[in-house]
Amino acid sequence: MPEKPKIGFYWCASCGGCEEAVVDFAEDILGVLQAVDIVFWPVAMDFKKKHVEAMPDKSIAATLLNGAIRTSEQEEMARLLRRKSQYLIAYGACAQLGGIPSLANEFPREQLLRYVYEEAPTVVNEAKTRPRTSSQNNGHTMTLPEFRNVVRALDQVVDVDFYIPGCPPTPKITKAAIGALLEGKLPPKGSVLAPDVALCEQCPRKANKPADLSFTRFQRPHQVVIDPNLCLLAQGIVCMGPATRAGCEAACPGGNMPCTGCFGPTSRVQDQGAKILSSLCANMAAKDDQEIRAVLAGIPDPVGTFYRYGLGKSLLRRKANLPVETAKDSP
Amino acid sequence: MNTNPKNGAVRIGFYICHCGHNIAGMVDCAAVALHIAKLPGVAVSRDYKYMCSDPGQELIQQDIREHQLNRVVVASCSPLLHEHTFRKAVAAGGLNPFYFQMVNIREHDSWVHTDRAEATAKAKSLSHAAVCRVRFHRALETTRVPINPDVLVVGGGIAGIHAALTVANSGKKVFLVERDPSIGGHMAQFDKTFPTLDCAACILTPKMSAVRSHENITLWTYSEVVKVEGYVGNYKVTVRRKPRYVNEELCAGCLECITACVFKEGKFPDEFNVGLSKRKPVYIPFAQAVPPVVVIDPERCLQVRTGKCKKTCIEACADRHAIDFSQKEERVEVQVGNIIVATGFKLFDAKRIPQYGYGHFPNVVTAIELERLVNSSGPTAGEIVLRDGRQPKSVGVILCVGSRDLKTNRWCSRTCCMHSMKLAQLVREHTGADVTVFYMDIRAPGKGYEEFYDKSLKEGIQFVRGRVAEVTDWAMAPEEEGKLVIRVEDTLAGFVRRIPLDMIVLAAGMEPQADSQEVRRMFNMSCGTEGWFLEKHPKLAPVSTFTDGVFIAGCCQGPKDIPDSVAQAGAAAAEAMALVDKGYIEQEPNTAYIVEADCSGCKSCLPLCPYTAILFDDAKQKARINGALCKGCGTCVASCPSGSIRQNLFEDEEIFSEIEGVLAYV
Amino acid sequence: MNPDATKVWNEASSRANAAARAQRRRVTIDPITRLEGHGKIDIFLDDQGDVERAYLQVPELRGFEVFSLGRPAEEMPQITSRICGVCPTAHHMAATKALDALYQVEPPPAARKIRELVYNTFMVEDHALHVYILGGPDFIVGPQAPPEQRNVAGVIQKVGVEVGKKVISMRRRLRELIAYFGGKVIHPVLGLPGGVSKGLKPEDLPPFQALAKDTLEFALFTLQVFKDIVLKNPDYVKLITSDAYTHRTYYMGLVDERNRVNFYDGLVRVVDAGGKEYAKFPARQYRDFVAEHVEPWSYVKFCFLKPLGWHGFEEGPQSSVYSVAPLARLNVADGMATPQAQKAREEFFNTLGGRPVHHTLANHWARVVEMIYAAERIVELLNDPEITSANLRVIPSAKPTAGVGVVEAPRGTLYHHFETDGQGLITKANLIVATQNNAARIAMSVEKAAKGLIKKGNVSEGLLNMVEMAFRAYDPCFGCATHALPGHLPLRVSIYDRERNLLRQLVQPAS
Amino acid sequence: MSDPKWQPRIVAFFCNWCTYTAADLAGVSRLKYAPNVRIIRLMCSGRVDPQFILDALALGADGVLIGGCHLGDCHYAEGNYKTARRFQMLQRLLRDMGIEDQRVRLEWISASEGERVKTVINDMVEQVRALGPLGLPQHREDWDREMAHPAGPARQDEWAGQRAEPEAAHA
Repeated sequence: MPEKPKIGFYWCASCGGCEEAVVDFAEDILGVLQAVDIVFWPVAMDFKKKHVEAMPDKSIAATLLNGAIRTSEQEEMARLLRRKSQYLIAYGACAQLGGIPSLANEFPREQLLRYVYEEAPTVVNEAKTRPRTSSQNNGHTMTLPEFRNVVRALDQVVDVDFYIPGCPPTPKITKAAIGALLEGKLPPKGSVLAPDVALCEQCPRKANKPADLSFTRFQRPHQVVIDPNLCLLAQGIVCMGPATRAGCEAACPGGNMPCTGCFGPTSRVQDQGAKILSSLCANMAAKDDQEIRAVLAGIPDPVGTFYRYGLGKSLLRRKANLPVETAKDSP
Repeated sequence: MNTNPKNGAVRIGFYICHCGHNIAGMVDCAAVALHIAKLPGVAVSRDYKYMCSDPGQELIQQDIREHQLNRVVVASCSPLLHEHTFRKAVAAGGLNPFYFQMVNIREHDSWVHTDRAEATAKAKSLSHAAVCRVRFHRALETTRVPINPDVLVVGGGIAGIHAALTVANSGKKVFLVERDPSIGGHMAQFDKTFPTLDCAACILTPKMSAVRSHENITLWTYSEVVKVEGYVGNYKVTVRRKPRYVNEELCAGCLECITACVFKEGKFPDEFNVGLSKRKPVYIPFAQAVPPVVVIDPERCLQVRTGKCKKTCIEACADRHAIDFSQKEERVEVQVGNIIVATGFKLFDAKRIPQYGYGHFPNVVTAIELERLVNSSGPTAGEIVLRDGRQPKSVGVILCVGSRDLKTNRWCSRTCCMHSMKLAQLVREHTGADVTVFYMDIRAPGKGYEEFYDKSLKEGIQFVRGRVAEVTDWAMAPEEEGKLVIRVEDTLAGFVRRIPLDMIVLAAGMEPQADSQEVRRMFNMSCGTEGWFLEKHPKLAPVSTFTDGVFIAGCCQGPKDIPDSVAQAGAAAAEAMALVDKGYIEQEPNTAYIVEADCSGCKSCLPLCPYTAILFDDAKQKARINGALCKGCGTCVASCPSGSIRQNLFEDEEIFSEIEGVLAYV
Repeated sequence: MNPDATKVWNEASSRANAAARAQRRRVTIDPITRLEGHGKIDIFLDDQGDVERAYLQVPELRGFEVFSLGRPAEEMPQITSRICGVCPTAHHMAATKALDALYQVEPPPAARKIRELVYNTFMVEDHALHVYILGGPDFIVGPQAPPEQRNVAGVIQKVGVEVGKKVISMRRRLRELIAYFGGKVIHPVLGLPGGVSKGLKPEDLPPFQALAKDTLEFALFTLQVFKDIVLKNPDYVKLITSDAYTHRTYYMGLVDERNRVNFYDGLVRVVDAGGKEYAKFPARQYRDFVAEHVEPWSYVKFCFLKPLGWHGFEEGPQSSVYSVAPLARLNVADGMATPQAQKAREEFFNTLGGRPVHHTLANHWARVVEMIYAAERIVELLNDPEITSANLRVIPSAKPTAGVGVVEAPRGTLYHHFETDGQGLITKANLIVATQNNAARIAMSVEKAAKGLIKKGNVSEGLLNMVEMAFRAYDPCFGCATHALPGHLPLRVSIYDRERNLLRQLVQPAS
Repeated sequence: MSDPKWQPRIVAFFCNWCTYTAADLAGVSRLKYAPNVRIIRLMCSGRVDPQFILDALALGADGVLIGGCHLGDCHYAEGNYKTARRFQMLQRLLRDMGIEDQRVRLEWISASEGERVKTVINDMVEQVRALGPLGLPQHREDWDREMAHPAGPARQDEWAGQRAEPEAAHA
């Protein structure tokens, strides 16, 4: 029998949820293990970078890489794995879109470090000590990796073949993707391996969505008792579903909460936030500026609401007027 | 490499037009052609003197054949002007006409900039964008929408009347809607018309009765259009018919009801005689009114207002039972294919210039008032008299009252000069009084007009050049006692004069109707801030509007005299008939459409369409667009949260590439 | 020879000697270049090759506290759960409780019970993960066993495939329960100020009750496995109680009104090394007791007891270091709230010489005791008639200002603290997570183990694993610790000699 | 970024019926205004997808001008109301992303207001000039410099990517 295709898993700036998602294959993990040969998976098994370097280029059939890119090592590993893999697959919202970590692109790195190590209410640090990329401690030189200014999606660093969306991706679409990989039934390069239609298609509440939706106000989830059957938008609750790719089978609406958009946009949309903004506003009832302002006040945080998982890959990517502290700034 | 997945290898022909010096004078056309020639996919790049000329168009067709072009970009004037021309040229060359993109480097560039380098750079970037865009163009077919042959004419003045008759005479059905109880408009109030001095009634009345008797014309007076829906070829119009409490069919116009009315004397200002005479609650607007039937003024009639009246009128009409107090306002709907708007003008209110004393000095009158005085059927049966009955010995006419005046209206009302000279001649003819005309410039550009001016001079009418400062009754010299005095700087003599007069006539100018804004919105027309309806093009489409199938005629478009109004009416009628006879209109294929597989059925788009063109297919649980109803605004396209609605001619990738193009070239 | 020349000569020769020594001492294994996200242990030897100093480093940071600014408070349970995909439920719940405090609302009883049900379910499945997959290998397979066996496969070999499958399916079913309420199991969405978004339909109750029964059986079975394999083996017991794995520090954990272990709610209790109550306070007062110390060589901040001040990585009377997680929770509590767990607890303390127990490795046993408690609690909750009530929300009306929420994450006490403007938009956020509380003691454990085990530069595979065991016992989550990635960190151990020549490196894979 | 040669670059989206026609009128009337604006014609301001605005800024526009019919005068009844609502939200979004209000402007200009086209454009060009370059593409390059191998341009489209050689640039 021909040798099993080699698969690699790797993580960058992520929470580990994507690994858990693979662990959540549960019994099915055994089936996968029969079909493929997992060459490395740092969370589950020891692996030495040297071994990867030793592999011939493109010798790994596919690497599923999760997490955003924020440090030098992450970038270095991304490039190495790109070189060694036939297919590099951005796995999960962080790798695909920057994810929640990329909300940090709205803030300067310095503010982040200053707060965490000097200003946080529980910090006791008169000396204003900060972690340093290199520090001396009773004669021992200690080093730490460099912390970058910008949080990046994987394809902002290296060429990416496919994307598996979600925070985290569901075992179901992951299995489907791996299946397609094994059968060689892959769509064109650059495709997102999930249905190319908005979530409403899979949402059980779709049937209970009025045809004449017209917003008179927007409500925040904690302000209303949410009807478990009625379309959330019809309840004035901002739901990203219409602007978000299907695939999760409306998990969050299933939990009686709105979709927050983790599957990202469809292939026809460049900027998920701009699109949901356009749709929500167009469907408002208000006509004069005051009214409009008042209704829109129901959405207090447009960036966090419309770009919860995708600021890193949005058209603007990062707050325009932020500085770039150079590497010599610590850490 | 010059390919786009949709269209295979792209071969673009680029043409930049000099438009004589209009463009070439400010844009280095050769340099632009050179720049564009370097872009991928560009097979031919030329600059040429006049692209819209036959040889220009021929050039495109040749290149299409010889260089196998499959895309064409022309940089010249505004697409609103010549896009059609070039699409036709492209089609004649054997290409689908929508493989064409136009760049506006005249109206938006050479004409508005002063720095040749800047203008050239802008032309390059705009052209660059078009070249980026055009590769995404797809072959499209125009759709044909049948045209309802019936025509609606709004306004029963001379323009409306003429338009209605012209269309009706060609065998099409016409609905003529007039707000007042009778058609005729301002012209009916005139005595004679310049420059020929033939009697207005004599030339107008036959046309009015022709309207009434015309088998193809449905006349609705005392009625107003309240709603217009649909689009060219298929308008649905709602008309509100006010109750006149008289059955038009039964009324014979015998006027006995008027005699019989409980009001023995006329008590209320007569609109037709601009308040110079009184009428009863039941009245006929004027002798030659069409329809020749009475109307009952609900504001005045005891029966209508209180329900307590002897109703002597009903007795008087016992044999015909034409009087009918049970009439209610009704709304009728008509389907028409084209609409001609001829809603006319209103006269400037002379009270707005207090220093002329109108409304304060009894013997300061407006031109239209004098018009009624001169008229033999008028309140004084043609006698020109002062309020105290004396005949005026001296009359002054002030021009440009509410015209050419920064404080009121800036525009020239065009008719006042001639109108005033006509009145001056009539006054002399009737009374032999001295007449002085106070003018800024005499404008007599029409056929026979200058001659009419000469005639006035010959007849001894005085002309004083200067804007009148004020009219006063404050006598400063014995000869001024008991007279009105005009204070004016005689700009020819070069000093200020005081001129005592018996009567002063104000040539009030023309203004848009008070409700022109609402009317404009109803018919979806544009208009300037002053309120005159806007023609599609000041020269080349003077009676068309930006809404297909809606045309304008007469003074609603701007001040003009009777000949011009009639000419415009004819033109509007011809435009409408042209469409009707064609039988269909070609719809710009810029409609939106939904790729079924892409749609999640989120329903967000459904409420957005003002034409209810977006339907929800319950079986498929997806939205669908009815191309016949879509007007191509693209609002739903921009709003679709999953990017699943697309728009012909304005596809996302077309616009994105255009954005990229204008920014690519620095 | 002039003195300067002599000086230069001596320095040069000493460097040369050192190099030579290093050469002789270097244990040759592949050096592993730094792998992103790995925790690092750097061990420095002195000239005798004994451990001079050992450092535990965490090399990542994300700064949730900052990029949460301006976000609506009600989004915090979902945003902060992204701190860690392994214990998202802990962060979700801590943030949700902070919102209750922020808006001054009490969830209805049913909502509170659903939260507790979801939370205890999460505790069982997460503890199971550690017992069988992360920490398990150390004892079940054995600390001295060759590394290629010290993994899941090894565990399954030892306990049998059936058990392996049982563990997998148990975790799956438990996580399905979380997903039922939370929409998703990884990053659930049920938490709202004053309640939960979704309730339990009566018709769905029976299967969950069955699950509860199985869960309790499973927990008791796990205790049995632990006893058979670990407690019946005197070497293991000796190892657990050995000095290398013992620290006398303070302990912190949540207790209920009767001072019994509680994961979801209660007061924070701190006991000293003698087991005497040092403090007991509600979450909102955490700032009076918890402080964070910064070291330049790690992104993780080290917690200590604020009133005592930072005295370095010290144990004993002058220490301000405290510990959290299973062992700490058992140490601070007077008992367990459920019978079987109480029984297990008695056995635990009796065997290990009474409360408090200072043996780090006892965490594994304590973890199993806690699994039993959580399982029993699940049974109680699912048999509570109120669990299917539809009254799940109290709509907040108070003007939000500030709120602190606390829960016991599997890895220890977890604080979420939010301040907002009148609109409920975050103006300040502070997060103290389990592993941070433990960070100082973990560092100390590692160093002590290293010092105790590595002598004269003699470094063996087994010894190093035993060093690793010192921190693995805490089930540390450096993802949490730095609000950084990823959930479970593999660990790299580097050993340097005096001149900082790398002697050897090992990598400890994570979950 | 104080490049003396810098000129504000503004992308305008004008509706076919009012503002584009007004711009034609400005031309026919030979009004003179700043050459910094590039007009893109759409049928209705309602077609202005917020993506277009963000894309223009991301690709180097220093400002974006949207022109539509006056409220109540939309050729398509209500398209411009949709634009007005989107615009308010978008400006808040842009503010949060560090982009000044004056850089993105919405103006109602009817077909007869050629004069207004001139004043609005001149006014906006001056405002943007005062603000200085937005320069998002340059920002992106600066940001990416911290990477070992900075990534290429955001979008490599050989069509638009084409730059004419410098000497031709300001011929």
